[in-house]
Amino acid sequence: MIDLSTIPSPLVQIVIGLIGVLAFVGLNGLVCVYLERKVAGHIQRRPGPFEVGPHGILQPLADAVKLVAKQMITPKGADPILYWAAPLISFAPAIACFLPLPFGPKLQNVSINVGLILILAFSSLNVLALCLAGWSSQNKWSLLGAARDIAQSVAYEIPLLLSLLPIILLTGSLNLAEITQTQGPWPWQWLVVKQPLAFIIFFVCVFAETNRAPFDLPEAESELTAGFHTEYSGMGFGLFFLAEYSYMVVGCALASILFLGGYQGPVASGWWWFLLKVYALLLVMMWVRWTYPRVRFDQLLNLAWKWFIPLSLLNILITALVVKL
Amino acid sequence: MFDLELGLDLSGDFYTRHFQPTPSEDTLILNMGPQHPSTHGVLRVILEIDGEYILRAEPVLGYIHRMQEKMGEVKRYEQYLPNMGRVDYLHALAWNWAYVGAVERLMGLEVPKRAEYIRVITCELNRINSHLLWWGAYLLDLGAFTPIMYAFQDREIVMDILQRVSGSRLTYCYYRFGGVSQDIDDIFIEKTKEFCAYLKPRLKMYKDLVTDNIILRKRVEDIGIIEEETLRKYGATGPVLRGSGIKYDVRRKEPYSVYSELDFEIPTASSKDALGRYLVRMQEIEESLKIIEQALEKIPPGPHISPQAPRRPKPPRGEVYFAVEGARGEIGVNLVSDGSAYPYRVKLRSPSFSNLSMFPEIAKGTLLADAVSILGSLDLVIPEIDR
Amino acid sequence: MSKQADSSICAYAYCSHEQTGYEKHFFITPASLLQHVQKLDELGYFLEDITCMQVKEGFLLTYHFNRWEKPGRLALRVLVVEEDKTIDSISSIYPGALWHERECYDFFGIVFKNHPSLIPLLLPPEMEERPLLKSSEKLRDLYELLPGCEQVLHAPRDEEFGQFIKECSQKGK
Amino acid sequence: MDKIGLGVFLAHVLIIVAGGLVTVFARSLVRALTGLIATLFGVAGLYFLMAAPFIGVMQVLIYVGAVSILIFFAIAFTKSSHLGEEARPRKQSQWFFLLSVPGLVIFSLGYLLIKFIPQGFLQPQETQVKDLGGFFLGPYMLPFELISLVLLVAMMGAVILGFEKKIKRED
Repeated sequence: MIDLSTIPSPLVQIVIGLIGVLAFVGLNGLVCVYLERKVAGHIQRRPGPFEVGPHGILQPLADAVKLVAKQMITPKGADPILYWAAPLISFAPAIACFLPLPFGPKLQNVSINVGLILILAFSSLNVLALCLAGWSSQNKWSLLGAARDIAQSVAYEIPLLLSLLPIILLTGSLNLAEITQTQGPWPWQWLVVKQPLAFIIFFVCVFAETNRAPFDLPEAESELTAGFHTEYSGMGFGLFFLAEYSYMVVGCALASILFLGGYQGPVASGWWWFLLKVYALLLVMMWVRWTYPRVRFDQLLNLAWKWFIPLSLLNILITALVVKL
Repeated sequence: MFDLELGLDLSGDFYTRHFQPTPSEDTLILNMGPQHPSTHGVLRVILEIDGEYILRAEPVLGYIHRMQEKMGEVKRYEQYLPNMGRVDYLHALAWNWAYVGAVERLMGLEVPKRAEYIRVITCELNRINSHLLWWGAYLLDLGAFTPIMYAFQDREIVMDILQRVSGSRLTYCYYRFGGVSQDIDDIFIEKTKEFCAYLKPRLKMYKDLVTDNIILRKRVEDIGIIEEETLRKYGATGPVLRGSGIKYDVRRKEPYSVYSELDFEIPTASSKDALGRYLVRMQEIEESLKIIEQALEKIPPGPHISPQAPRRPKPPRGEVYFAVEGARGEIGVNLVSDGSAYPYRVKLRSPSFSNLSMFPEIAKGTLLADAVSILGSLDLVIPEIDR
Repeated sequence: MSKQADSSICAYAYCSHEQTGYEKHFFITPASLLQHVQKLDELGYFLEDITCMQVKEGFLLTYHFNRWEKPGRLALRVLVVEEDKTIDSISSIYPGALWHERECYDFFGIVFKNHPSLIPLLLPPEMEERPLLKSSEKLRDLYELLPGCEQVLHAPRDEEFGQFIKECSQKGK
Repeated sequence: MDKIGLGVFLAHVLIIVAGGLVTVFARSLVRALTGLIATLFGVAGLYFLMAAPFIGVMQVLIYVGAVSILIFFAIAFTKSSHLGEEARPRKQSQWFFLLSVPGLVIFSLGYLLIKFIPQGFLQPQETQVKDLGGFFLGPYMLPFELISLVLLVAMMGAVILGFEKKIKRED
């Protein structure tokens, strides 16, 4: 790992950082695919991939080769420009979301003062990509998937933002590195102890925002065949897939920075603690996916509007009172 | 293709054009199937939806139609027997039994006691298999991936047991006119007893893990309520009927074979919803285990096939109806013989056919996700509907 | 072995469940079908299925009814002649008959009057032929198949059914 | 550094103008919306260039992430025939109105801006988020609250419209 702060020009720093992020995103995609399949396999009492390489470790590579080699089909009657722009719009902001993340004490690409909001803003672009994909596919299932996605994302963005406000109130900063530093290395110094409710609401909202089961309604395969990406083949689908895993990592990274002390940990703080926390949370997401049935659409929205929003507002009120008094 | 004057969409095939609704701005015609993950095979449902609310649902059948009834007329009685395993591939032995039973009734053929018990054991094992698969597939419809893997693990044991006696794993052709094709042995009995002991704690686990899960409960409670009147008018049978609290089971109401000698309950649920049908099926697995255990105790020695059993039956003239309780409901075979080696007419009464015909009525006004849940709770096997 | 060949069990209303699977048979006229089905509906029967069979005399339609409370499979039989292959649809009373009737229309070409959408159910819509029709050398007489009922052609036994309904209502179902 | 700044500025202007042209001339409404989103993005980039990252990020979050999604919702779920009135070629008078009114606005605004150019900084200075918050709750309290009132009214209107639809379905 290079100490990024030693590189003089900020522009060069950003370029190197971008390359690093791209490499991380690609590698993370492979690791996540492997993890997901292994987790699913072990939860379902089967070994998971086992043929390609030792313990199937090369399986994600084989998957990637398959996806790249597949023919890219544009459905008849679809809008070709928007149809192929959608996966790119889905994937590109995911890269931007990695820029302000402090991976380690000196391992941060852009130390921006509004890092938290930046991530939230760019991750909200995913909705747009999903809508475009659903609309331009000229497929009714895709359209229904897009409609569900809009309602779901708009509903869950509110409690997601509201659940983060208490953190901002407590730390007085939007800079992710600063927020990390206000917490100590030991678990009882982490913000999750002060804000358990906010953590739960935030983590559930991450499930909904990344369309993970049990909130995977936009692509509910037993209802909408495959929702918004029904028509996509090859790398078009691959990019959506990669974007989904990237957003999952971003969500888990935010959760670990804001609530679990980021790169700080007992004994030796550093990027290893950060990755450990992120992947632990990712495993929880996979565990949930392979365990629960899918909720219904109105139940999902009821959960957001009737429970999470009032609860997070209450949480803000209490936090504000405690902070000021 | 869009006819502006009539406001009708002229694209699509015969059925989409035929089911074209009152033209409206807000509704959308949606083709669910024939290749759709939750129609389990090749069922197609044309839906007219407003948002995600279903205004009208119309199943379109025939994608796996094989004209089984015509085949029955052009094949000899014993030649037609293997077809029965293909009508309902999940509860093949019940169809075996229905056809064999009809021919036996037509000929007045006595079946040895041992054969009857073997039939009961194997048929109930097959029923457990069918219900387990339904359980997994239904949860798959509701978005839970894992249970189907557990169900398949259990099914594997049953299939091994049945393979031992019948030679096949899915589309069995095990029963013969006047008995069964092969006697069971000690290993079969031992393995079946082991399976019964193995499945009971598993069922307990499934209850804790899946049935009591709040998300599942919310997805099935008060979904797809079917009233008694609807059930009667459409002729629904099986767990769909019992899930609405009606205690009708062919094994009890019209006892065939040795079921009258066995002690078992007919589980019913009064909630009338998808949960009721779910619970009825889960309890039926337990009852089937009870039946198997009793039958294994009571099974008498003797021949496994009647010595008078003809290899090529030539039943006398006449007509019979033989009903059997399948995993999905009442299976009926209506045979008409003209005294030759070929049946004059074979009519197969399939329970899924009647159960599915209710779907347009119960799906009306529900959400798309609930329609999937309802469709799953009816436990359809499409080859049985199309025949 | 052939207990039935010489008997006339099935020609009359009551027949042995052990031997045929039916409790009762009724031959009725096509014109009275609807009112009889209506009565069965009032008695709480459910429709098991509708089947059809081609014989020399025409088409024998059989409506199977059963009830939940006790075994009592009942067959209503109607003969439709070749020249006029039409009969009333019972779907207004039993909506479950919709599909059974469409199936009969598919396989035999029998037209059900007042059926809301008599279109092919199982066969492809462009298919013209009716697969279950038999060639003339394969056709059998009704009395060959159901021994002892040659007279039903000329005198369907509506009065038997009336008697049965009367008995049922006297017993209070 | 100034040259880089100029280049970045021109690139943003290019995105904004191109997006605007797509918005006006695209035949498909969704493509037009995509053009609009590109324009909004370009504006957000300009805010970044002016060292106002908070405003820029908010522009992305609110306009791109939320408002345009709602516009998309409105477009995608309104059935419009491609043979409708708006699909016909435009008349001469329509071209005139299309060009004259916006042209008038652009030129008068541009003239006023150049004529009465406000006092500014050549080098951008970053305003802290805390100061922004202070402004909202201090000098600009009334406008801020008024805007939230407008939003509240809009939300209530949406709820009422939604209820009407629901009641109609139940009939």
